[in-house]
Amino acid sequence: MGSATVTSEHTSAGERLDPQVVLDLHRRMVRIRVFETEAGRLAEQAELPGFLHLYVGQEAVAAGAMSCLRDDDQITSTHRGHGHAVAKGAQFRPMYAELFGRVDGYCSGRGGSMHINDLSIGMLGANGIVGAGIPIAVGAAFASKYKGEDTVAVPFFGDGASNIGAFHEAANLAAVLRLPVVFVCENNGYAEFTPQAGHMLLEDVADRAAAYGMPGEVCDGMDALAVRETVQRAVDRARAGDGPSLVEAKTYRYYDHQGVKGLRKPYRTQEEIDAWKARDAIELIEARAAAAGVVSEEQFERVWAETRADAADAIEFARASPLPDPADIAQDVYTVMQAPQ
Amino acid sequence: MGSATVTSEHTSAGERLDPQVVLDLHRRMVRIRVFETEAGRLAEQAELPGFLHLYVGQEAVAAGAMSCLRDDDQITSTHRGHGHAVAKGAQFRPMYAELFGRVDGYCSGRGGSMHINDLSIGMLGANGIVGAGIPIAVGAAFASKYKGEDTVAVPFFGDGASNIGAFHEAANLAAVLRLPVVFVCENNGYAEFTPQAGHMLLEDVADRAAAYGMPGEVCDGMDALAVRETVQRAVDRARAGDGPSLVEAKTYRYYDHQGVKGLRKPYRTQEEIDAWKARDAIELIEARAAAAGVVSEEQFERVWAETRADAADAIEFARASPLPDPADIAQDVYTVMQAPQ
Amino acid sequence: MTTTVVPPGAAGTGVRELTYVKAFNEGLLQCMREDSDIVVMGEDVAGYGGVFHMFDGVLGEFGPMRAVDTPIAEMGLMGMGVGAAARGLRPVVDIMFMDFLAVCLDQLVNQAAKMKFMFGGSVRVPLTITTASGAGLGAAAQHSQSLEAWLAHVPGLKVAMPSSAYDAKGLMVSALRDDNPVVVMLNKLLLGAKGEVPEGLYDVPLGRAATLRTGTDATVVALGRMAVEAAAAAEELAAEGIEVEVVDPRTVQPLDTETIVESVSRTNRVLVVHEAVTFGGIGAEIAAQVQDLAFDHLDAPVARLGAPFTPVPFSPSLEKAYVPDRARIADGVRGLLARG
Amino acid sequence: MTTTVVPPGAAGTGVRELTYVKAFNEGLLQCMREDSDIVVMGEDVAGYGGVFHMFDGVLGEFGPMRAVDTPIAEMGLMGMGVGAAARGLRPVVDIMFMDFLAVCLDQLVNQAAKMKFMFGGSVRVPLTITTASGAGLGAAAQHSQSLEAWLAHVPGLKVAMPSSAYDAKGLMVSALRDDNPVVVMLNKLLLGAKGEVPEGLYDVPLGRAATLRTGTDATVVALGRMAVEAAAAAEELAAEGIEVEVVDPRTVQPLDTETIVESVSRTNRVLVVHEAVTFGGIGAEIAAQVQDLAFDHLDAPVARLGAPFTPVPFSPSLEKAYVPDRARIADGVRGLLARG
Ligand SMILES: Cc1ncc(C[n+]2csc(CCOP(=O)(O)OP(=O)(O)O)c2C)c(N)n1
Ligand SMILES: Cc1ncc(C[n+]2csc(CCOP(=O)(O)OP(=O)(O)O)c2C)c(N)n1
Ligand SMILES: [Mg+2]
Ligand SMILES: [Mg+2]
Repeated sequence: MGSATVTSEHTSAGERLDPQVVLDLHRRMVRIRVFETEAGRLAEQAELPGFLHLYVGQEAVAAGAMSCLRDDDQITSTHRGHGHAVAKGAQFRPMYAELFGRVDGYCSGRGGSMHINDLSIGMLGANGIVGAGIPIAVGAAFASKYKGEDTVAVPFFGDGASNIGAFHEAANLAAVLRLPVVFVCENNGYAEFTPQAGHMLLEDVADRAAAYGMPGEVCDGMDALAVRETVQRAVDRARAGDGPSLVEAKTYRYYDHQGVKGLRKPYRTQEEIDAWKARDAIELIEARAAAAGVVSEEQFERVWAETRADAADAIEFARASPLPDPADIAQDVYTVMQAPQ
Repeated sequence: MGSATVTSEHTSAGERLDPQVVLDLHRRMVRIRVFETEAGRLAEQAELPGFLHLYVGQEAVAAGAMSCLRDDDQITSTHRGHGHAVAKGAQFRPMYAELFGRVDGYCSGRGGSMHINDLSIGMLGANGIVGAGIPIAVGAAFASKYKGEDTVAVPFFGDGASNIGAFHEAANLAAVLRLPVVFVCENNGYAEFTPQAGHMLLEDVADRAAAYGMPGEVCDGMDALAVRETVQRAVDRARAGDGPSLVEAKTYRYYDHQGVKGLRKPYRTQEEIDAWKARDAIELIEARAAAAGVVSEEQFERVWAETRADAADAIEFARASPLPDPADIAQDVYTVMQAPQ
Repeated sequence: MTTTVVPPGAAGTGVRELTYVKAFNEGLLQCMREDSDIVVMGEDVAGYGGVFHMFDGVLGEFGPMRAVDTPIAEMGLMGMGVGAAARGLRPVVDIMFMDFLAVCLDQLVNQAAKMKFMFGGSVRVPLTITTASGAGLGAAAQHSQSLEAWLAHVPGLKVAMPSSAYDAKGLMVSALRDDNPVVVMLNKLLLGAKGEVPEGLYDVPLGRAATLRTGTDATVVALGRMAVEAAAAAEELAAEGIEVEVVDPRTVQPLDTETIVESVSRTNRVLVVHEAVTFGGIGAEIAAQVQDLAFDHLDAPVARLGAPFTPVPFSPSLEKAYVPDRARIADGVRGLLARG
Repeated sequence: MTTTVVPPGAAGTGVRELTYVKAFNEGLLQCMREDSDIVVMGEDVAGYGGVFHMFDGVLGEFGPMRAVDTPIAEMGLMGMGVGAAARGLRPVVDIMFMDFLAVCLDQLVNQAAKMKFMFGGSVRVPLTITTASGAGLGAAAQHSQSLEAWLAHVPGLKVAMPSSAYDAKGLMVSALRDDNPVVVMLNKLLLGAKGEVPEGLYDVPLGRAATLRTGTDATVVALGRMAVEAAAAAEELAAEGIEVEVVDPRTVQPLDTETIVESVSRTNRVLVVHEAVTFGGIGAEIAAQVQDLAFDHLDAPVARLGAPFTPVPFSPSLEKAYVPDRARIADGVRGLLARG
């Protein structure tokens, strides 16, 4: 891939815009954008320990997909997990607190950026191992089916992750067992610094679905409405008991693979970056809604303002949260069992 | 799968039969059949330690594929590896000696049935881990390319193995690096006791080739000429530097997954077994050659007789070969390095 | 001087002879009757009942949702177990041979074991992994390993190594009831070994060693099948007037250091035996702890007996020399008594 | 009492200060110039030079056939290295973080390590695996582990843990020249640490420990970065009049037991330090060997200092408490001297 010439089913679908849907998608995206931009700033100020894989640029994917899901639907995520968590409904306070490594974080400071989770909203965790969340989501879907629920499980993963064995095994398992899984591949054109053409010969990761006998579909990952529509079809199929699907969203990350600083070696052209930014997902939905006259500029502005305030509050909260007490280090390694009898 | 309704491109190609080719394929198949039948007999007599995964029924695949290869072409094999070794040119004496666990075996008695290898003929080893030989063959192909040779590497694996991550990763690697690999999937319809429909939704494993941007082709794995023709195309492609292919051969094993005894639970019908045996690869080629009048019955009979004599000799040799001396147990764990300077 | 361990619980139920694998199977079936969250998944575990008969009857009694045959895809399978466990099921994931853990270790050690901690405590992973370990069947280097040392080194995991039919059932029951990932290693050569097993449900707590025999001259700490060999060696030594105490830790994570140290404090000599290669084996951990905690009681250094530092060999002549047995254990004890 | 180890070989060449990672890189480049069979393969090792700069310059100097970027497919990648090695190349397979060994261990331990033995000696597997290990970067539980104990327990593997720029180069050179699979663990926190490094090619033999400092009161055996911390602790203790001998095994497989035991026989007390969790760590093996071979010389039990039994925590407050450091090593020595 590497160019922004992905067709969007929705570019001309303005007339069908539902303001509620637009606002929902917009809010999810803005919350991600603000959360990540602030996180990047904090990292540049060296306030955050550890790695930081920012999601900025890909917001439409998380927002579009998550808008199809309920709280009791399950997702698994990746090293680039903040966007998924935020879009699924995670709170800024425990998220920032976790990035700071504080006790009020989602992992009590034990996990950090790559392990944020919130089981109460079906967020089964970011993951530091490429591809590892995929079989875990399949297990979550197994539980859905076993319990007779109509819940679904959605593993998110990158183009690079589609090359690892865990993806292959999980996809085949879900297909054979007809589990309610929607595999969402966020194809941002790169695995770290390796362009897609350097790690696979296919243009579309979605074509890999055929290897498992499941449907695969490509959508414009800069268009939250397109993502939403495509994922919704797959979710409906899964809820109905018709088994898994693979959805590929073509998207782009604005920042470096990790961190925010300039790259030590350029591996993407400025033209490429600019071309993608010209189709920025948030600008796109704002412009389209304005053109269709379904949401006012003020309404959008309010979302930005509220979100910025939320972030400012949460960062303050996180900074004030205590560091974990080293005396508690061995806590939560095991679930302590009741004494027998 | 599970039924013998695979079409054969060659059933009507009798007119083009080359007697040299027929005799070559026939000899390879007979050698496998005799070797395995005798091995089964020895196992029933409890003369052989360990596991025994017999190749009987699938002879056309090894024979057809190996007839396209030179000694310096490389193969990797599976737990069901005797057929590949024999077809590649392995000798009966060290093979039987290895099954007996004797010092004159291909592994000096250290490896047994699942680790038979002969680097001098490009046999890079059977393997006890399903799928593990596949990336190793990709590495062998990398060496071919690196050295500027026109040699190719052929990993053999089963339908069941096509579900494991190592297959996926290796196939993609070979495709991206355009390595001279011919992936040969021997689809015998079962992974142990699980029928194909229970482990994948596809009819043809060959369809998985598309996921890596490589060609995939199905052939009749009971017809050595069909296998030969299909594999030859893929080998030519690989030798020419045009990258990997996937060939699937539909075939069947006559014995149980492991050992020779009756099954504790039937998982295949007698009808299914009989249907496949009715298309026995050796009978097929003998009948076809007879019909075409290119090879005489006596010529075939001579091959059988010679092979039986070879087996009898080799078994005697193996029985007489000493067991490894326990004092040498720590030998060959490491390649001992010369003292520095 | 031989003592029989009388099981707690299982009151009022009869006791029969069962094989090790049948006892394991009985424990599983009984727990599955009590707890509908338990599901079994693995290769040929349903239709075939597992290649070692471990899951006989599960499909018949509980149906295909609770006995799930999977493709050959251990990483996917293990991950499926992790995800299902995180959502409240109690999956049993079968990895046919322990050696195959090498194709799926990530989901066990980087996911299952660490998830609770990484998540700040917000999840439970009640996952049981069953697997067959050990040499002696001529199955060679990739189907014979005892890899408990890898797993015991991983915070978040528990590891059980039953040495008897009684323990095979009781430890499996504990594993199934535990809210953490527990690996139950069945020894392939013990599958058909018979022992007395109560009919009812009982558990053998994880982390409590069994003293298979009391003695005063030396302690042998022996794991898995080696406990059986050690008990036999003790009989042989008793005939020579040497009274050996045999301790079977039963689980290596958690490890019942207390029982071991207490025994060594009385006998003053100890030999640790396992099937795995000696170097870096769990015997090293036991030795390191004992020499620390019983330093003043030791009349000789802690001795270890394991496999030599080679892959498991195929040939019967080599394999026999490879795995420790009662004769070599007895020799080890004699050597221990001669030292110091 | 501080001694400097003067390297053998590298005669006639100058010595400069280089960082650990640059020294490693120099050794690799120099060997690649000498031996055209060496090829580097891994994720972002070519175009990007490796995320830790380990492979800077390789693509530029040797081109894309000897610097190969691969998809994210560690099992495939490791297997590709095994196959290429079996056919006479000398591949360097980079596994970015040591934790990721869990996704490809089969090719390392069931294939590379066992192949020669299983094949009856008919093959060589001259494979070098490079990987970054260790905590301290806030990289949390899946990017910080030190898993040398797993590997050292596997017959057929060698494992090097350089603690200095000098060793990073010399051990890498030895790994590249070795005909067996060798895992070279670079410590992430040491990558930028500077040290004196000869310009020419030299090797540090696998299996020979370095005595970083001589002393009479106690021995500290410390691995990888812990050797640096131990040397610093020794300085601190020297100010108190406690003279500590610091031994860095440099490789854990093979392990230079001789040097360790010789040292302990003189100092009579020993503390073993590593980053990995104590339980089941390689310190257990060292302790087990030392208490056996130096039993009569020990005035106190062999002491061990490693990480507590938890996954590597993220928060700086916890991570700092997790990894042993000079202060805790010094305390450990003081405790050791107080015992016995
Ligand atoms: C098993 C494994 N291999 C390698 C890595 C290092 N790594 C982290 S992210 C990444 C690239 C992932 O690419 P992709 O899946 O496309 O996701 P993206 O970063 O583009 O969102 C790599 C190689 C890892 N974390 N886990
Ligand atoms: C990683 C791994 N998982 C499971 C097994 C056990 N096993 C050995 S052969 C086999 C079935 C293989 O099926 P297939 O690939 O179709 O080959 P076939 O036996 O039919 O020739 C299984 C599950 C193994 N050896 N390795
Ligand atoms: Mg990507
Ligand atoms: Mg098959």
